[in-house]
Amino acid sequence: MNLILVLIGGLMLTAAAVAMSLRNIIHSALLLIGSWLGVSFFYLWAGAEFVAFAQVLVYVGAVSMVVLFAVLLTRRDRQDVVVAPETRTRAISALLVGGSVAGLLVSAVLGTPLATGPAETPTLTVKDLGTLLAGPQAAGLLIAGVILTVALLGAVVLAATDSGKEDAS
Amino acid sequence: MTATLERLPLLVRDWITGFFPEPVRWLVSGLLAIVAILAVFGLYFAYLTLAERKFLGRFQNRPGPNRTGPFGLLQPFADAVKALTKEDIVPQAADKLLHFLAPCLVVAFGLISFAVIPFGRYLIPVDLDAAVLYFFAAGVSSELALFMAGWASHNKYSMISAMRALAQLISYELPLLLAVVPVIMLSGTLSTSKIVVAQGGWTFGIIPHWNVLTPWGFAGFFIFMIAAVAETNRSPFDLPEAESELIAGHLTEYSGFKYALFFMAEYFGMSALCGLGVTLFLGGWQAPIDILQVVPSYVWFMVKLSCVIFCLMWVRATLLRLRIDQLTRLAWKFLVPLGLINLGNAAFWHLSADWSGPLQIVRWAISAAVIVIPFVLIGRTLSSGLAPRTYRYAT
Amino acid sequence: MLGSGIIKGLAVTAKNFVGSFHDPERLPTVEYPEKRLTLPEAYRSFPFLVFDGENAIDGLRCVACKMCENECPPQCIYIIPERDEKGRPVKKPKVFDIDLSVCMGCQICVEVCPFDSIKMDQVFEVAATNRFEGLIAHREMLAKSNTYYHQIRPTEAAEVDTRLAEEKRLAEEKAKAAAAAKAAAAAKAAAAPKPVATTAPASATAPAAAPASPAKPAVAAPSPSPSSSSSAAAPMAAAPKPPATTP
Amino acid sequence: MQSIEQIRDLIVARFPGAEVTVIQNPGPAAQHSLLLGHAQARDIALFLRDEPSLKLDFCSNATGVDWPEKEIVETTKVKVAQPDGTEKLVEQKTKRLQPGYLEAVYHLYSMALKHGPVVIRLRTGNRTDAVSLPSLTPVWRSCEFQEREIFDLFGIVFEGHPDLRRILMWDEFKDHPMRKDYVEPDDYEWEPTPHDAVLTKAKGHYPAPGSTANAEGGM
Amino acid sequence: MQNEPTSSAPGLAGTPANSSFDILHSPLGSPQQGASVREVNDPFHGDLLEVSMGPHHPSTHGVFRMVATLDGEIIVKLKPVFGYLHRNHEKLGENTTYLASMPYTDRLDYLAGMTNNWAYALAVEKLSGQVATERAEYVRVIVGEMMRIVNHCCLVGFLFNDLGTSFTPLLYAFREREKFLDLFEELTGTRMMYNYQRFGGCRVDPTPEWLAKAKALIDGFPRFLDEYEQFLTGNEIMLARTQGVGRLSPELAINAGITGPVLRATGVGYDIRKVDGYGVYPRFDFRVPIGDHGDTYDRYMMRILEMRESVKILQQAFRDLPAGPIIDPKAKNRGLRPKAGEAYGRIEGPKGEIGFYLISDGSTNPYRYRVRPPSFINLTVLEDMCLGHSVADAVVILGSIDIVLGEVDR
Repeated sequence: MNLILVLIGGLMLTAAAVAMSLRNIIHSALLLIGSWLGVSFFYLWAGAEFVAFAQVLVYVGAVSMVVLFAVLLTRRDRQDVVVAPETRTRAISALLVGGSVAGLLVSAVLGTPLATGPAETPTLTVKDLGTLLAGPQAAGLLIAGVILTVALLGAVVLAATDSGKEDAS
Repeated sequence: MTATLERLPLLVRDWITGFFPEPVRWLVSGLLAIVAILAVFGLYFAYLTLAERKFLGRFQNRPGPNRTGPFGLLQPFADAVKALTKEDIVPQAADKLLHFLAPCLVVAFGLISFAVIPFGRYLIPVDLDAAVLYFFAAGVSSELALFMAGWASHNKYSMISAMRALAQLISYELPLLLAVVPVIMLSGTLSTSKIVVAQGGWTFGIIPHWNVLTPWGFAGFFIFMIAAVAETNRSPFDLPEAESELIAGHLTEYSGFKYALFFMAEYFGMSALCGLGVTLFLGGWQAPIDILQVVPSYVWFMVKLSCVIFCLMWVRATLLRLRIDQLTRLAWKFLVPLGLINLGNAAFWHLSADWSGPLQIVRWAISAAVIVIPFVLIGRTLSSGLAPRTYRYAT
Repeated sequence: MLGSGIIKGLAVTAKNFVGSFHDPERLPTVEYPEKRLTLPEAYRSFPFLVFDGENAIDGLRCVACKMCENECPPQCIYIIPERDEKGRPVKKPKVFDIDLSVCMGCQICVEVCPFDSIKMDQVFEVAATNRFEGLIAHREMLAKSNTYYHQIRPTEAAEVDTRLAEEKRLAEEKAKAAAAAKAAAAAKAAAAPKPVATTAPASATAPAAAPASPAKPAVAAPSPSPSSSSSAAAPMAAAPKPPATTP
Repeated sequence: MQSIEQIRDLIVARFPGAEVTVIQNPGPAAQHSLLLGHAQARDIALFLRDEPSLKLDFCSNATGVDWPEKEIVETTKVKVAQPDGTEKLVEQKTKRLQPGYLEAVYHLYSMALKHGPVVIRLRTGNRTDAVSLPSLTPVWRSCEFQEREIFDLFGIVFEGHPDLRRILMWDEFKDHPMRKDYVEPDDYEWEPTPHDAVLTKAKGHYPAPGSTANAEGGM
Repeated sequence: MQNEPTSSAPGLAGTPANSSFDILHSPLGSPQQGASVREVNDPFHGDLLEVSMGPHHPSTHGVFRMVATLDGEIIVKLKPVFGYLHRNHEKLGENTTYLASMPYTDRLDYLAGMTNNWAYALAVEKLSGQVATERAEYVRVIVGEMMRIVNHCCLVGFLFNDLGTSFTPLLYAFREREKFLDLFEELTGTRMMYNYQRFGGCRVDPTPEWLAKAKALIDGFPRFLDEYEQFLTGNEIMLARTQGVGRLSPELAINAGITGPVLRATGVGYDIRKVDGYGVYPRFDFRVPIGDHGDTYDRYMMRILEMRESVKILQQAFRDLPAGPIIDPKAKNRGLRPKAGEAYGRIEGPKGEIGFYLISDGSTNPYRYRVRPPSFINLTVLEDMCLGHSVADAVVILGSIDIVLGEVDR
């Protein structure tokens, strides 16, 4: 059974790695979307259909569009492609941050008891999920909603004021 | 007799899987389901193109294609041969990989969404618990493929139209979902087969319990169909490949069979969306009248699907095209508010389910009023300055 | 109410859809090769030369007067008159070419032809394999019999024939009158030696030269009175010729 | 609608020094015209447009006309003393070379008072170098395209025209096709239309491709 | 959405005074009149996109090119380019006789051949002093008004095609147009290239059967118009796409020499049939519809109302058609040598004022043969109407002006 797990894990990792190394941004964005699909396959393998389809709907549908639009609309100026001279100092700080994050993750993974085989997850129907979300988890749901709307409104205001400011000059 | 007819597809499947050893049997039945869908809907797509051209012709007082074969019946195969033999030109500047991948993905995602639509009482390829969510997950990713087509051809026109297509699809994703949520709320499940079962039963034997016959259901179906037309880039909303402005939109750089693939994907997407519409609102494979249950259920599904698609063709033959800003304004300022109000309306309908006797009429009246009044008000504000004018004559 | 205009529009297209199955008015298509529209009599496509009697070339009415060649707007007619052995032009075209790729079928040539020798045909399926040689219609291709003319335009052909017959009758009367006058003059010459005979033949030949001078009344005008019978005195060109309006 | 003479008097009254002459139109249509000098042409046009009694606010038609040099032969009867002393009337032909010029004719109508046409003409110095005229586009915008067409086909340069470019011919085209002395370029595509004049001209360019039956028959 | 644009009366500098409108704040879809071209390449707006629509473009009614400079979807500059169909019709006119030019006039505005013939015949009659017979004048009004109905049918069909319907309104309009063309074929011999008018009358006298058929067709025509109006005039999408689009102010229209339905849509009631009263028009009572806003919807309604007025004129003309010769027996057509002089004759064609300016020097060929083409001059204001609109609107505005390239390029 864990053959499929390895397969899905491998798919996701290779997609992410290749995405990082490509020069063509659109190709790397699409590979990133491929790795998100890998995550949804993982959920399917784990038997959580609802989360898998939600993952596809949210990430592959909406977030990928945002990423692609962002890639399209930013204008590539010439100067920031050239590698600036003080890269050495950047390299050190990059290593430092990378190392600490890796350490944190590894300790978290090792800390949790990992059940080897697929545990018999309770067959949750969508109705139970709904009652769970509306009942005990309602607070978390509402907070997430509020944060998202704030982010949305902030983006709109930022875009609008930007044009206003440009007008004044 | 009707029972055997009803179970006929199952009998055939069991007979075929009988030839194979036990462990491989589930694989064979899965493959058989895929082959069945491809065969039925492949042929349905072929004759849909012919039906569209003939009906469009009849709307325009002309006979439509009748030269290839009797009454033009071989026209789809002639089109297929033509598409196959046409040279497949890939522009030199294009992004070869994406240019090739885009049509395949568009058709693939179009086909995947057939997996959850219940064609008959026993005919459902995959009975998923979160079927409707699966359907929209497949639908959304076809937008991604459309963007890849527009971007890969590296051509100014197809880039503009790819952006337009995305704006249109995203802005109509919301009304589509808002129209579907009341159905899920009322039938309490995301699984399409259970939704169709929930619409079973007839009052006095002749009025079926379809969702469309309730005020919130009718409004939901109205919003769903407008959003479905926009989602499949058909007539009043066929902006991406509006020939009067941007030649053929994101399809400009495609030719030969790749162009036919896009064409096929559009029809598959339309059939799938209309199939979902029939399942959610028109009672899927339920027979309209009790005594008519003698006819097998999958026939009813096909009849209803064909009627809905005929209405799409009827709309295509009549209506003008909207401009991109009017299109998005219609989505955000008209369909989304109506969808939200309809959600509230469905909630009221659900809560007032146990009203009895005369209260039923009050329940109907309130529910209808809750949806009609905002429709008229928003309609009037949107089309404030627009009205046919009266003209004077020179002295 | 938003949408009422759209619903009315849908109603109209539905009416047309249903109508197209039973109401011929809603399905005017004529499927060309199998069923054909009956061409109205006045229909015109390209010109053709009319000949009387059996022999196509000798029976041609055309006298190679080149009037149509000069008047043709796109200059697509080309005539070379026949010459007998002594080099004098004979009243027959040796070469009569019309370049069908240039001709626009405007029937100006029919209008200006004083001898009703060129009329408009009703054949429109003119296809050729070679743009140059194939579309130049020579005399043999253009010549068609008067009976064919009667087939395609019965009323008009009948008028032309009555008018030609009437002119021929007038010409013979004049010839008889001229002959009688000559006989009387000859008798007088026998009595008086005055050389009157020399002028008579001149006048006698004149009417023969213009057997069907342009005395053509406006076609279908209620009173087709030949405005000027072939008065010998008026030279043909200057005759106040009403425009021959045979379409 | 005043007659052309009254309009001329109005103009002369308004612009004392203006050169305005009436050109008679001998034809039965009797649409006489006013010849304006270059100097006040635009002011007179503005006056015609804004004068309350005229209000010619609609310039319907702007046309270019080409008048090349013409040799006018006048036969005058003059008495010539014969050697034997008697007077004898003799027709004497005097050849006079009338200098050529290019002309722009404008037909003006009034949409407000619903009358017209008043025809005004502007003439250039000659046909070679002094070919410029004051443009009337600033007064009537309808002349914008028509003056560009006159420039394209006749070669009259309109000063003050907002965008004087060729409108019908392609920009690199050198000559002005509507002039009387225009010779069409010689890139003649061979087409054996039956007329001998056409054939000879075609033969000049290309040897007839192969022997066509028609060519012999035609000769 | 209906904010009144500042009327751009032409300043002395010749180009229309650009109103104070600034492109930045024009919410997409509420079109303004006249836009200022602002400087380019600022970070937020990106650079202007120059798109050349045509000459081979599905919706430019023939070989006509619009070089449009776009900022996103809004048009900032639009230069029409034509001349692709130029065959120097006027030089041809100078090298052929007066009668031989008549068939060429059919090719000017090939959707309205009869009115071109009539304008040319009128101009030559003015030049040579000939007068048409009574019956001919009535027949000219009959075929002229039938031609106007055919032309407006074509226009309305093409306009809806530009608006994006899949050919349905066009085919309904063409179904009616076919009936008129069949009648013209019975009368003159061809469907579009009539060569029918002569100096002093018409070439063929319509037979009583033809007149009966024409009368039946005209009586049935209003029913088609009612069905068409029910189909489209109230359609909300049509209202949204055309009302307020391509607005034209009356002052600019008069000054730019715009004539025909485009002018009357701006509110100026100038119809040459009423102003000049040529032919026998003063004997008919008909009205001239005028609009108030001068936008695409008004131009569309002008055509529909004009078709209804033409039906009224035709019914009166059929009623009082006198007997008598169809052509003046003394009229001179072949070898016509009018006295030296000039004449400008004009009529109210379906697209506007079509006129012929002829100068004759006594020979058989005219010395100068000039055509006053309404479509060519109506294009002057195409840029003024399109500024501030989107690409989709520019196509619709061009369609509502009703140009035919045979007449624009000559």
